[in-house]
Amino acid sequence: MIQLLAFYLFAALVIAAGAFTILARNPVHSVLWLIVAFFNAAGLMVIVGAEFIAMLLVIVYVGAVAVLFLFVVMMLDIDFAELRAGFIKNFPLGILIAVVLLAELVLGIGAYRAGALELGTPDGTGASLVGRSNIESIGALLYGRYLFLFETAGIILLVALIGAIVLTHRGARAVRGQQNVARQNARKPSEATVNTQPEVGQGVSL
Amino acid sequence: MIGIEHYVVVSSILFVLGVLGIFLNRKNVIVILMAIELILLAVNINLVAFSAFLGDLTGQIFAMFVLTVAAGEAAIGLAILVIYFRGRGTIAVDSVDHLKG
Amino acid sequence: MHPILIIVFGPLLAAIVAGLGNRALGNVVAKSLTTGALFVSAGLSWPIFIQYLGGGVEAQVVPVLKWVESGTLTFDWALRVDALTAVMLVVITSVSSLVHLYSWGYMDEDPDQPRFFAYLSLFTFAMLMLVTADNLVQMFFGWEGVGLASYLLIGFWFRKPSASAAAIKAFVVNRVGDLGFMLGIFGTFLVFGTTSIPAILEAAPGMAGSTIGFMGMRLDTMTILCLLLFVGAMGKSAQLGLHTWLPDAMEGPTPVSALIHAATMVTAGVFMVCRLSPMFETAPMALTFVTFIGAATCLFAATVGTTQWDIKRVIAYSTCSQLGYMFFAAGVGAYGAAMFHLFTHAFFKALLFLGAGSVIHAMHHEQDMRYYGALRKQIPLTFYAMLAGTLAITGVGVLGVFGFAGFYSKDAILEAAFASGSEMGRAAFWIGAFAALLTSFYSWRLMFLTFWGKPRWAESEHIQHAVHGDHHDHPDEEHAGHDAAHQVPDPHHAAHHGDGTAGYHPHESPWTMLVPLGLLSLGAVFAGFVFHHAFLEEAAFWNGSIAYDEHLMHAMHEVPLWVKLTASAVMLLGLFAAWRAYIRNTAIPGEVAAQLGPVYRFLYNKWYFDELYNFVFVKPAFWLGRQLWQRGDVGIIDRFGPNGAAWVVGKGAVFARRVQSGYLTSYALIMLLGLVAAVTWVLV
Amino acid sequence: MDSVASLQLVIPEIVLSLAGLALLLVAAWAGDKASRAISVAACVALGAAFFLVAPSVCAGAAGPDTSAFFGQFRADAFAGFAKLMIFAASGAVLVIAPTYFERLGAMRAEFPVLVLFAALGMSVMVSATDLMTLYIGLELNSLSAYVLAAFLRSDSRSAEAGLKYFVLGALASGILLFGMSLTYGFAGTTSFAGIRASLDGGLSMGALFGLVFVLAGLAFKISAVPFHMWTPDVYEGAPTPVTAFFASAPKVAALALTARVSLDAFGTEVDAWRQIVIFAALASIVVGALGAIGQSNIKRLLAYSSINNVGFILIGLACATQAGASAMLVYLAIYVAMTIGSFVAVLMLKDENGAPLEAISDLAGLSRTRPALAWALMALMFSLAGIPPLFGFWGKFVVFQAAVEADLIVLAAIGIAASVIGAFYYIKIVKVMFFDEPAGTAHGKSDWAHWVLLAICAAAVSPLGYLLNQVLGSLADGAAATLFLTA
Amino acid sequence: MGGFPILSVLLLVPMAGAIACLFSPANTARQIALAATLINFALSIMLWAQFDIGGPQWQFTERAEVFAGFSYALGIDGIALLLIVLSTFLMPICILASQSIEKRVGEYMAAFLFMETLMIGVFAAQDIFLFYIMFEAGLIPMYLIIGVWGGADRIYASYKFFLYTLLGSVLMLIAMLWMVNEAGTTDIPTLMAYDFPAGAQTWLWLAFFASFAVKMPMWPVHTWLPDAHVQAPTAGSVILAGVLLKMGGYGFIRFSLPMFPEASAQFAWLVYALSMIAVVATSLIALVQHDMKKLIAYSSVAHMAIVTVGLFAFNVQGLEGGMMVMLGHGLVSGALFLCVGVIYDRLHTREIERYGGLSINMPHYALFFMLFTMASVGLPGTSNFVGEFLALAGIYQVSTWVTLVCTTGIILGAAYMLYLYARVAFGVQKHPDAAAMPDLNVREYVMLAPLAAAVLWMGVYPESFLAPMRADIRALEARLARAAPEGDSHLTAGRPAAAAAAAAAHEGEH
Repeated sequence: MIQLLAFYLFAALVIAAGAFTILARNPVHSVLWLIVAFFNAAGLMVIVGAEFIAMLLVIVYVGAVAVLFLFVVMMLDIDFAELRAGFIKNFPLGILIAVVLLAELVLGIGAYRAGALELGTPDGTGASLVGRSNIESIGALLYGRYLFLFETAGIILLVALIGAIVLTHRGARAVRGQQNVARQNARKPSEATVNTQPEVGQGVSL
Repeated sequence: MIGIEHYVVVSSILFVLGVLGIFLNRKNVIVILMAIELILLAVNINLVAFSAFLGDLTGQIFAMFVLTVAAGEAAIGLAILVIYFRGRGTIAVDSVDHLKG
Repeated sequence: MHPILIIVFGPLLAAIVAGLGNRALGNVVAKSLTTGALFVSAGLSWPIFIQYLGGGVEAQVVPVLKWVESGTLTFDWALRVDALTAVMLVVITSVSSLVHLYSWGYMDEDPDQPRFFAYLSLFTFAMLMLVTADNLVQMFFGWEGVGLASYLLIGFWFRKPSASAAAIKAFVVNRVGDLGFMLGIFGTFLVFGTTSIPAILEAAPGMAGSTIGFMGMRLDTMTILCLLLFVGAMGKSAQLGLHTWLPDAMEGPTPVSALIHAATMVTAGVFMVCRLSPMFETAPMALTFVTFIGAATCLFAATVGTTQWDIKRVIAYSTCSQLGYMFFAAGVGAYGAAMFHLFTHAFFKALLFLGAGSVIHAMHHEQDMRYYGALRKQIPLTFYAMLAGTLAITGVGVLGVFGFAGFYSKDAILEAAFASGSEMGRAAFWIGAFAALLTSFYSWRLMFLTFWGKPRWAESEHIQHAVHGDHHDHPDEEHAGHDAAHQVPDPHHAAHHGDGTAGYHPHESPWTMLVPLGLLSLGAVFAGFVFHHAFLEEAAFWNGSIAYDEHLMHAMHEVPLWVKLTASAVMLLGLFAAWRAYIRNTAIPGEVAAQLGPVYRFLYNKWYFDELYNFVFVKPAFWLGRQLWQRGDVGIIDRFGPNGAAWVVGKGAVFARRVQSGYLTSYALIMLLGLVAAVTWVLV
Repeated sequence: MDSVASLQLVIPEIVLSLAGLALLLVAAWAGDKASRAISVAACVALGAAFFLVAPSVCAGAAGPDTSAFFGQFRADAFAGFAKLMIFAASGAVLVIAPTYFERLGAMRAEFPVLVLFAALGMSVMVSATDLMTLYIGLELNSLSAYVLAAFLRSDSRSAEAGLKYFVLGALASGILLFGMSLTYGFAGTTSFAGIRASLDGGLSMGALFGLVFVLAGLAFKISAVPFHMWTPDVYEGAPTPVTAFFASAPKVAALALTARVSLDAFGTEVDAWRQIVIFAALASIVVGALGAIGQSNIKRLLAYSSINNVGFILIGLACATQAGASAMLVYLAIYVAMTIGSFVAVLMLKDENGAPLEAISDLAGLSRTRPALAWALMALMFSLAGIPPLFGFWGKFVVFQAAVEADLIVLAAIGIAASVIGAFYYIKIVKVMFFDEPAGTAHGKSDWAHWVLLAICAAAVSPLGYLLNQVLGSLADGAAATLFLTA
Repeated sequence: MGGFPILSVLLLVPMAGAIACLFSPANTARQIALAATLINFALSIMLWAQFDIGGPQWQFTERAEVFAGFSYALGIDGIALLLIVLSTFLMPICILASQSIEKRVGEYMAAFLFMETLMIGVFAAQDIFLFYIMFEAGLIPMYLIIGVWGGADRIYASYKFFLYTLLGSVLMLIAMLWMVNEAGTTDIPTLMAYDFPAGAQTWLWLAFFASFAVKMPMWPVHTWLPDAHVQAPTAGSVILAGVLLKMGGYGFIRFSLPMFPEASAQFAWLVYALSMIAVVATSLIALVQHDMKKLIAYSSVAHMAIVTVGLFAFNVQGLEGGMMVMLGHGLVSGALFLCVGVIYDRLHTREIERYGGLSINMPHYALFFMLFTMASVGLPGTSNFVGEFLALAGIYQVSTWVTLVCTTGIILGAAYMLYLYARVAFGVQKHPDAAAMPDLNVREYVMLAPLAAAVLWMGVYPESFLAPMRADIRALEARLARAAPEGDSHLTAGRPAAAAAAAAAHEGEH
């Protein structure tokens, strides 16, 4: 019963938090709502017994990703007032499509029919080790059967690392005021100047 | 125990929310990145739930990889966002339209 | 080597040498070469003819070269000589050689003489190929070849727009006839499996009564074949409906008119009908049609001839009318008579044309008879030659004693028509008789206007030019079309000014022109008397080369006397009428014309055939061409085809680019749309 | 399956990753000055990997068992064939890139390393026989690609390209992952063989959704309509060598992967996905062609051209036969040559200052100012248009042959008719180069490496290419056969 | 036939010449091109001389399995032989006609030589895909020829030419693929004897028809031709009219008819209808043209319509007639375009009204022009007559209606051609610049005289041309016999008594 209550609680919260994430005016709020969503998702995972993943979710997401988001949001120092302007043009169509997709997913997969889902049958290669905890079983699989993927995932992280650095790192030569002749040569008039024909009294936005 | 279909419904809703977040958002690219995280979260819920109901840990392993990749993705996404902001001075979604046609 | 080879190919070689050599060769060489070749041909032709005259000589075929072998359709170049061919050979080579000679004088001032003589010889070659054809396709070759030569010669003075227009007209109208000819050949091949003339003629009786599908109809085989072939003959022989080119063809130099448009080419149709006479004999309905067309043309052309002022046009319509005689002779089965008239006609008509040419030459290229008069004494030799021709064409003669050429041949035709017994034959007889009256009238009218009366030369621009030393740069500014400028003609208007000579002295033509006139006069006078027996009475002469109807011959002898006298009677009547109107009281023509205004104009304007054709065919063709081009090709096919497709693609491209708006959200939306669509697709 | 055997099968990948790691160290140590040397070293590594892969391709279906790591990875001839193309294309990109970046002062030593890792990712992708391997490989490639797209970080167009690519790519991988999660759930396994076995008994709705989502995610990678929207923008904005890279190697990898997923994992459910693939194929052909018309930027035009070409390749996939798969590989091989050649030619277009030219109008009169370049580009364009006797025709030929053999005649007819629209803009390029008066903007010389690459590509697409038919055909047949070994 | 691979050499010589031309300066390129085409012409004469009339159907066969999927298989029958000779004959003339080209001579000559290789390849190919490759590849050089060296509106014309013909032929490729899949061979002779199911024939025929009809061109897909002709340089027009159009007719003979006899019979009405419209409509259109080349282009459409009705007559006369019209038209229309080119080189306009009275200052020119005009009109004794006569005789056995309508072409043809001639060569010299034009020079003589000779030769002794293809046409007719449509003439027997005589006469003929 508690399990049931917990499920509905987490489920409701994760959905609500998700909705607020995308609806919040302020991106900082969005990040915070995202964190709420992660926490509740972790709760959902705990219910089905996947403690390790739940933990990871909190640690990786809340601890790293969400903070990173927050960091960037703060760093970019965006003029939030300006961002509020403008309403969504394809809003109705977008909503419609989303609803259709959801309906199809729910109806199509048959998820609304409790207990009627016919899942596949696992081949047993990924079964939990008898008498071991979730984390132990995962560890055994990860470093045994899925070693190759694990290593490759490491390279992914390495690439992410390189990428982030390559893109954002400003080397010593790129300090302000230093002239780059080649780049100046490469500049084209089309990039440097914009021809506009403003209406009378409209002004030019830069 | 809660039926697997509940989890699927929840993840579906989260997935659709994430999708909505992408194309209903014209304000801020960062929110789009968050919406993507929501999608990945939905996937993870799915994977973990299936894993549990199948009694097969592969799903959880998969979820781990998804987490890993998601972290990397977030890093790179944010990096790109940063250089984009440096260049254009804005991250409004509407402004990302210099390349078109 | 068979002489026929030299007869036929000599002129071709001469034409090629003279034509390619052109000015480099020099006038004299070219002229001598071509004329020489023609005289050789003529010299070789007469013995052949005389040989056949003896009767009973078999036909000979001289193979030349393989031409086409396509499945069962085979035809080769071969020269066939039989009595019919022999007649044509002498006609062609004689008239042609004389015309060549005549042209020495007539074309003396022309800068393009080698070209002219080359064309003439080329024509002769083609004509000879036509008459020596052993199969229908070679006949068609000659048929088209003479058409080409005719085109070239009519357009010889190509600087004149009217000449080049007349040339095109001649070719195109002939092509209408050729359409029928070609279909006829195809049909013949289909029916008989061959185009060889002897084989067809042999098999033709077997096909009588059979039927064949044509244009969705079921028709009598032989009738439809003969009709189709006859359409070809109509075109070439300027029969009613397809005659319009012949008067215009007078744009060519006069020797050309004499050779091609009087003596030889236009008779090709008659020749063809005679050549295929066994075939026509199996198709009575076709023969009726031939008779009808012949009679109608005979009448039509005669009526028009009475009103024309241009001397060459009068003779041209006269030709047309005489061809009508030949056709209705053939139509009633008197092929011998038709050929005989063809034969005599060649001489006197060539004579008349060359005489007219001599007159024109003398009158400084004036062709309008209203500006002639009193030339009898100025150019006496020409006058006598013309007189001989007129006597021949009007058929002067005393029954049983002597007659000029036309007397025998025309009488024979009228008798045959009467004797044929068919209704159409009887009608043709009366029409022919009436046409003979008109023939007499307009022939004498021509004579009287030209050689009698007072000089009316002063009115002529040509004469004026000549007198005032205002010589033309080129002699080819010969204008045939004065009529259009003088809608209400008044021929006597000119006579009131002084003596009407304007101080001009016409001079007789050089000997090169007079010799042919003399020789042809001999033909006009004696050809009928000498040859009528052979042509009309002797089956052995023809020896199967034409269908010879013994019964008809007997019937011709049996016709009542009044029938035999009709021709002479109407001739005298016509002579009298012409004398009344143009010698005795020159006011009559004007009055008659005024009183019968519409009828006169109808006749004067040649029954409005040109206008009708212009309205029905020429203008719509151009209009349709423009419509099909601008509206059809450009307006519909291109617009909705390639340009339309390009437009659609262009619009699609614009749309595709618009969808590619650059906005992340729309991209995402479209991806989602695709996803949902795919999901929906698999769900449904 | 002992891990030593498995490791032997992934030697090319190991070579690549070790080289990447080592070069990363060098890069960190020596800095950007060494970037040329690193590029050369990376090329050598790719070359080594190329020759390590080659034997497996030659072996074809007759080779030994190639399954590694508990069925997560398969180094069969099919994968090998794709890898050859991937490594070759990546190498070519490394050859042309330094000149371009150095001129802009943006050459970084990390560039070759990223390309190496991307190649590694693709290599893993095409060998994937497990959804997880697929995902890992795909993301390794994608993350590198995002970075590469935005590599000219000071150029806002490059950053925009990176951003668009990233956002849409992430959305696509989200869709893909969601599909994989469903597939996992309803098949009970992530291995292709397992999925195949599980689906054999019938396709549940959940698995069907999984299938659709997976295909949609992959469609993004191969930029099939309607998941192509990113392509023109990213191709235009990304640095030209990177665009060349995107248009070649990842396309090969993604298509090979798609083929393997469709034909292996979902090989029993052809009827379920064939209609979708057919639609995507035709839509790609048409949209690619239409979009290209009216472009003024060559890179953008080539982007649409790549969409167009993907349509033709998908026709091969729609056949779902061995011949179809073989045709895909042949087409891909030719396509790689054409696309690399085209981009090399574009890179060789420079104004008097050496600045790159990208506008089609800059090509005007090229046949007179730089005839060799113009002739080569003409050959490439006609080849892309599929006009014989250029070798591009052969690609279309084999694809349509496969389609006809698979009784997809209507598809083939529509597809080939739509190809005429595509011909329009290819011949427009030729028109600009040959018919128009010189614009006077294109100048300068190009270095020998570019010439060599261009010459190789032009020779490959020239009629001489037909001499390759035999070897290309037999290799592709053998490779395609391995794909159907499990079937 | 082993030994010397003459067909390959025929392909190689111009190819080598083309490559040499690409890298040569203008004058050298001209000489190389002339030499290459002359060598090829000499080779093709050798080919003709060695061709064993009445020997095996396919001669000079070469086969090399160089390519997977199709093979490098060459070989010719009489039909292909004649078309090859036509191509090689026209090529040196084209090169001569191009001496006035000053712009990018090397590339120009190269394009023409490539064109020659491809043309010969089309006619010599024994492999269906090799044929297709050659057939399609011709688009490229022609596109360049029109686009680079063409007239003012060359871009539109070149696009139209390219895309029109490409669209026409792509469907053919699908059909070929299907056929090869069905029959299991790419060998044309084998396919020609293969009986495809009747239902499939319909679609295959239509696919091939789409290609060949555009190439011919048949109404209403002919509109690319006037544009292409008008804009192309003289030699381009010559090749286009002389050889390229013939590929369509060759396609009908080689593919549509023998491979799909039933479908051909089934769609004969379509061919007839389009041809009839073409004859009348395009002739009328030609009548109102102001542009010489356009006029001749439209006349080509009308002439090619005669080819199609001839080919679809399903009998020997029709087939041989169709072939003869193709050959004759190749010479004559080529010659006419050269005639236009001669005066275009002098006055740089194709406007008919700008000329007039050329017989005065250019008598030799006028003579040649007259000859070709007359040949175009189909005067007996010239090349076109034999073909038109046979073709129409052939179709008469099938349908009198079609014959009647198509035969009106001889009237209309005469009208527009003579009208053209009159406006150009006759009349007074209205324009002083036109009046000052010199007569033919030696080069132009050398161009026109062989054509004139060939035109007359073909008209007088067509046996030279009929003999090589006789056996092939007969074989084709035998193949078509089972599908040949019944004629609408249905001759009934005559009177019984006379019938025997007729039969005897008939017997005597054979």
